[in-house]
Amino acid sequence: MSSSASEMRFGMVIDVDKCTGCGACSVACMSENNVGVLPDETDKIRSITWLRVYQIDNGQPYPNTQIAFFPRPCQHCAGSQGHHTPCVSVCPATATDRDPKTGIVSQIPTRCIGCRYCVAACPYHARYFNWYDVPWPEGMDKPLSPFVAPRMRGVVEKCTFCFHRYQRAQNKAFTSGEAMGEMDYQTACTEACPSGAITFGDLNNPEHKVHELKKSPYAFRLLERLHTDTAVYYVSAREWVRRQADNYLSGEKLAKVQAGGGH
Amino acid sequence: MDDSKFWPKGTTRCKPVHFGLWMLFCLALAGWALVSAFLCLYKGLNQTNMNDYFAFGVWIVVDLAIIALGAGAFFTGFMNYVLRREELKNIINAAVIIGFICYSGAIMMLGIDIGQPIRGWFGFWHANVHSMLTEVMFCITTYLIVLIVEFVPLILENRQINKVPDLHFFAHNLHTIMIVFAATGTFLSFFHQGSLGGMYGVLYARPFAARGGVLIWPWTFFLFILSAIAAGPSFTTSIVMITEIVTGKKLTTHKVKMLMAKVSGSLLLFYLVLKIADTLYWAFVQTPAMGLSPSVYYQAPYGTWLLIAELGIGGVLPCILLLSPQVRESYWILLLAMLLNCFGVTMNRFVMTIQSLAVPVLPFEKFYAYLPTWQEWGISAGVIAYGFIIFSLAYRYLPVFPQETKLNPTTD
Amino acid sequence: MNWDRRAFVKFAVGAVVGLNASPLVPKLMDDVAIWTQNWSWVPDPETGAVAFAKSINPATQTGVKARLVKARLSGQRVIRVEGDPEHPLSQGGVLAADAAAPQQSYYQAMRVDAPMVRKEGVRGRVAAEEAVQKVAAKLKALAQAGKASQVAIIADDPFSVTGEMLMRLAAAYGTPNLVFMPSAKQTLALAGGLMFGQGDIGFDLANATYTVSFGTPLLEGFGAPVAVRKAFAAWRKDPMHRATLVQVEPRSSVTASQADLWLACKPGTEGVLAYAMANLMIQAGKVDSAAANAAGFEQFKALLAGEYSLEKASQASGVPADKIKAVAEGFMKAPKAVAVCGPGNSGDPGRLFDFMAVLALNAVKGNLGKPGGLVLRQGVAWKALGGPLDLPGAPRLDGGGKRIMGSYSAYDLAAAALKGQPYPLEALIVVGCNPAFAGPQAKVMRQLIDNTPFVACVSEFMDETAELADVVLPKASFLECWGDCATPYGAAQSFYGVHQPLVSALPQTKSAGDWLLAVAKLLGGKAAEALPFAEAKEALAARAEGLGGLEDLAAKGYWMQEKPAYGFSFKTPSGRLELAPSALGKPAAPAAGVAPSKERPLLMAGIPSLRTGAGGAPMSPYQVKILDEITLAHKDQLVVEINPQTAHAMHLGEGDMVEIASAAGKINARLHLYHGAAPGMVFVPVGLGHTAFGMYLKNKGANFFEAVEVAADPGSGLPQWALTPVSIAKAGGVSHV
Amino acid sequence: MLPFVFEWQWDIGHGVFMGLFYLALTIVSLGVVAALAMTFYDLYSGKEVHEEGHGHEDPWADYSYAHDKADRGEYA
Repeated sequence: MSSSASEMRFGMVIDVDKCTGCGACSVACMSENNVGVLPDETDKIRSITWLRVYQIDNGQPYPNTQIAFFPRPCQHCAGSQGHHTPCVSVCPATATDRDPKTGIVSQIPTRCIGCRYCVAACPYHARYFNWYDVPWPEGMDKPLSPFVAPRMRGVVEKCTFCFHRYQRAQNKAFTSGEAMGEMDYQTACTEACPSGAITFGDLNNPEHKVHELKKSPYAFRLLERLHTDTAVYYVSAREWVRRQADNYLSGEKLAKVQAGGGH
Repeated sequence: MDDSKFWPKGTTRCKPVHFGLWMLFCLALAGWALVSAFLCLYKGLNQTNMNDYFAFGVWIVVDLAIIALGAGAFFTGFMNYVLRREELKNIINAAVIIGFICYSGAIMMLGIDIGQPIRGWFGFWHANVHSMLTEVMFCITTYLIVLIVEFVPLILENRQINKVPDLHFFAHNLHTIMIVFAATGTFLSFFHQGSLGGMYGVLYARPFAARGGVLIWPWTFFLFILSAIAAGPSFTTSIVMITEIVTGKKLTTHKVKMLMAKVSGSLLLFYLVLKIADTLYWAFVQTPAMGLSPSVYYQAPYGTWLLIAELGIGGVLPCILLLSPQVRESYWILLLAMLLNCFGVTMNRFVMTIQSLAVPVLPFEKFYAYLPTWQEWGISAGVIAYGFIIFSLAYRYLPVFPQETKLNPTTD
Repeated sequence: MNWDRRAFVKFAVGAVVGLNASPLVPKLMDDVAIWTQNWSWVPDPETGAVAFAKSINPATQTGVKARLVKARLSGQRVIRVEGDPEHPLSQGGVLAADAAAPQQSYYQAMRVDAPMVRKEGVRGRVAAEEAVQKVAAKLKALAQAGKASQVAIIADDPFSVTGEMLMRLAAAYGTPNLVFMPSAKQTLALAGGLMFGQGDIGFDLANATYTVSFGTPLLEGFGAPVAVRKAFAAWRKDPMHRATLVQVEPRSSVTASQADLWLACKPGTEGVLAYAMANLMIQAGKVDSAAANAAGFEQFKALLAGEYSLEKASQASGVPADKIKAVAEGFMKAPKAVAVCGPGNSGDPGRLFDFMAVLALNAVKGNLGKPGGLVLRQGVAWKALGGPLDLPGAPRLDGGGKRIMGSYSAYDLAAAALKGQPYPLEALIVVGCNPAFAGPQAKVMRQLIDNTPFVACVSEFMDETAELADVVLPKASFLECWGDCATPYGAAQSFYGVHQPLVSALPQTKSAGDWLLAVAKLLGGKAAEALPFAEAKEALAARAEGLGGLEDLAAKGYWMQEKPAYGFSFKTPSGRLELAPSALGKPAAPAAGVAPSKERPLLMAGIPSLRTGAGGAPMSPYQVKILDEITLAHKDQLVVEINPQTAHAMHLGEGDMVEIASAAGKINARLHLYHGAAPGMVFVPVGLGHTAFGMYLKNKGANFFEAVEVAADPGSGLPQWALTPVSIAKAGGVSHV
Repeated sequence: MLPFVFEWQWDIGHGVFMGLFYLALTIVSLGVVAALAMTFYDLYSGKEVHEEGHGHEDPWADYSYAHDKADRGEYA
């Protein structure tokens, strides 16, 4: 059932040591994907942020305190060890699916019945339910992109790796007759990041930068022990950062867990 | 107003005014539920305290609990019609009604719980057959159809309705082939109870809920079936006993109750052995392999008291009680034991739903707690009110308890 | 046929079977499926041809391209502001503020959509002519009464074309009281002027291999933030050979955390550490020849050896001696090392002593005019808008000209005008900034607005200042009009960017320049002569003549100095580097700064952040949305940071609601215990607590500038608010544990 | 649910799952149809209505358990 042996596997390598938590990726994502804004967004467990930037710290007292940021898009899990993508396998209405060609986990909000089972299944909290009707007061609807349909209340939405950009790149490649290049398909957050902390591409393609970057000895993924086989890698030279990416028993050494697809 | 000609033959019922007051109380509860339902449907699920961390809330807990408790219907039916335990005929009608209430109540709740109720049928239309929830949807719907088919003849047996020949014969004929429905229902409900458990077990990225298993079924699949059939007969019987207490009548012989208790207790024992084995493996093998220790799971307010409440007070204790013949002979301790059994299964459904979601998986995430809003309580209370209404009406007007006339001879 | 029960049953059964056999059921289901997607209140953005246009966001100085959709019905609109990959400073990157810019431009509740005039206390929309007439008539009357100097103008940027137009207008009209919002550019120009005789200097960050940042938020709002990030990304490119970044500041900020080394110093001692490092280098004999030959080198050397020894500096700053030494050695040995000074963490223009100490450290290192060091910029060759004008003779309210250099200060202007010394104000014109919010001491600015008989403002947003003004002229956003911005703070190369009208979101808005021209035309006389343009675009074109013409500039979006100019020259009176500047007569030394007292035992500082942004520019709804619960919590509570030990000593805990009170004012906030906060301090996010701007921003959090107490920097005399002594007490209210 | 629904793809899982689903539905509906058929047969064959109903006689009617006796006052 695991489909990590897809033709392409689009994914990211996020350099935590470059991320400064400025939030440009989050906002670029929202603007690209018409994410709604409520008058009050301080209740973070009801606030839709496809790409949420988590702030973590090393818990050390002054003056040894350090913070770092984990930008967290949907991890586009493949699932391993006989498991499918955690959310895809549970959706009763096939409103979310993993495209075996690209490795992208899609979301069809217009098919979603709002049961939220996928929200419960995702350990990364990458899935968001529309608890509210989004008010679009005068003018706020003007900058909405026509390429992504705004969602209605009562459905789940999440990061799609800007799939509409993939489709656009595909169309371009089809009309021009040339193969789709690495730069033809980039997500909005990748483009926006002022520090270049996010690199996006086909993890399976040796010509793409991510293919090399993910092999860094400092590369890791979130919650590898769960064998979700995510498509988002992180890089940090700091051990305490790497340690925060997974659960460890006290006294347990930080080990590189090899998950699933064996990338 | 005299409704006595609708009462089952040879029985007496309380005064219409008393019954009317009781109905008013139930309708008040239902009114609360209607207001809540309106708010949730009109304004959306922001009326609840559910959120992206507690994607499921008290509704799912109540859903799972009543469906587990409603398992008395299929299991009693199975024992009665398929295993031919004829003595259970005296309680099967009550079991079917309770099952019908639980299942239809659950579906109504789910209709409000999903964000897009008018798309609820997409689960059939675009079914993802790999999802446990799809299995749940299919089974719960089909089983409800079965329950309706099982409930219909009972309604038709109302003294006045039964006078109509068409309906009389139809009811009779449905009864004749009831084994077909009972068997189908057993099959469906078996999978349905199981897939509800499977829903949690397959969440392999949620360490608290995840379980290993066989083929596509995680252990929770089987544990849910077992706990449901262990608690279901207890629930059916305790409802009958409560009805007896309220009406001041004997409705079934104590022997029937004792049989139900024995079945319930034995299944509970079987369940507990497996559940405890599962829990030990989960706590000491599976959890450390995920880099966690069970202490991470049990944080305020969801502390280890939950474990004690579920498996101790709601598990081992009723199991011992139900399996001791002396206890079974005592009306009140038997009732207590059965209620504890129901409490245990409810706690299990609570823990599997709420605590699974409360436990943070990402190390830098927080541990959240969840408290339902009055709207959520309203809907939950509505299901109870719905149950009260249906069961009260059924008891008043339908020949639910075949032994009633003999156990309560009337003077007329 | 008899219509009996049997017939009815037959009919019913037949109907059910028939309906199910027909395509009606699937068709209806399909319809419902479609219908569930048509919710009238969910917008359906109209599609159209996509085009791109280059622009620059003057608020962030990011070179951007706007993604435009030309729809059949709704017309052309900007749907996104993206980074321009071809822009040398931005290289495709953006900030949250840039990406959210379209929202800000379109969201009508935030904007001023029409000219407004207050009549009998009530503000109402009027025709443009009426509003302009009102301003011009007032100014004319004051000029005729000989009170022209009693008109003050506060504006945002002296280097923009609007700034230049304002300078000409003010001079021609006859008021010396044109001031701009305080900026670190002022301090750097002062420090450079004193020591090098040149103020147009930058830091060649992109080429540096060892960077020490002294108390400036290098990654949280320094210069053109995207450009700084690009340099930072280059430092981190090769994990095996990464460039070193050292941050000196009291708080574990983003920069401090991303730095390879963080020197957690006591507040206000950054300059001391720069001197200490210079001292260590002198002691090690590693002094560049320019520094060794500098005017006052011996004096400088003696001062450092005496007052800034390793032990003394370590004691003063609280940084362990070995850490200071390690950084000094790293700095010394690195081939391309640079020490950086800049705006303070509270958004203040910085302390002159710190700047001079940092420049001195660079000079000792010998990186002046070298790759990866301190460089002189070529300057922007724009053409002046006209011949020089005589400056009015009346004394300036802000005391400019009395200080070492004639630098402006909006705060001092307000303080003097409020005292009426030497004279009060009759009219105030605010252009493109929001002093009623961003102060820097907000209450003082509000008092000035309240006490001034006539206040006009040219504003993009219905902000705090606009709400108080008598006349509001709606300013177009950068996506709607022509405009420009010049070299960002600290950039190594001179730069000039142009933006152009791409959409007309609100038809009644105009660029600030166009409003000024309209007023000048009505004023007539010298004022009209000083600005002989039909529209602001002409003024911009005139300016751009020196840079290859407006058309080419607009198409490309910018002009930029090709590469950093290496080589250095001194234009001081001595012709050499002056470590003891002739204007001072001695090397710079810190004066006593603000200190906590018994009543106000803590020091308050700002938390710089690109999420909240600093100053008066409002956040867009998307920016508010991405604020964490450690910045804004429970709908409206500002979250401030305090060290756990400090909190415990004061019997305060996580989530407590407190009142932070300074001598100038107070704010309420919720405490967050953060180990990275320096003990004895409280850190407050800057940029929240607006009382204007509509539902997304209004009344969210509290305004840092309400508690700020401005003091004059002893060196520069510029307003200084890096640290404010405050008291903290538990306040009522729910803490939402 | 039906093969012509948009993007429907069959695999073994669908076969088994849908097969069982339709099987259950078929059994239940056939059962109901059978009961209806029997009813029509009964009606046309002129069978009489017995008030008592059917199959509800308590086979244990003679057996009285202690509680039931007590409740009926048999021990009184």
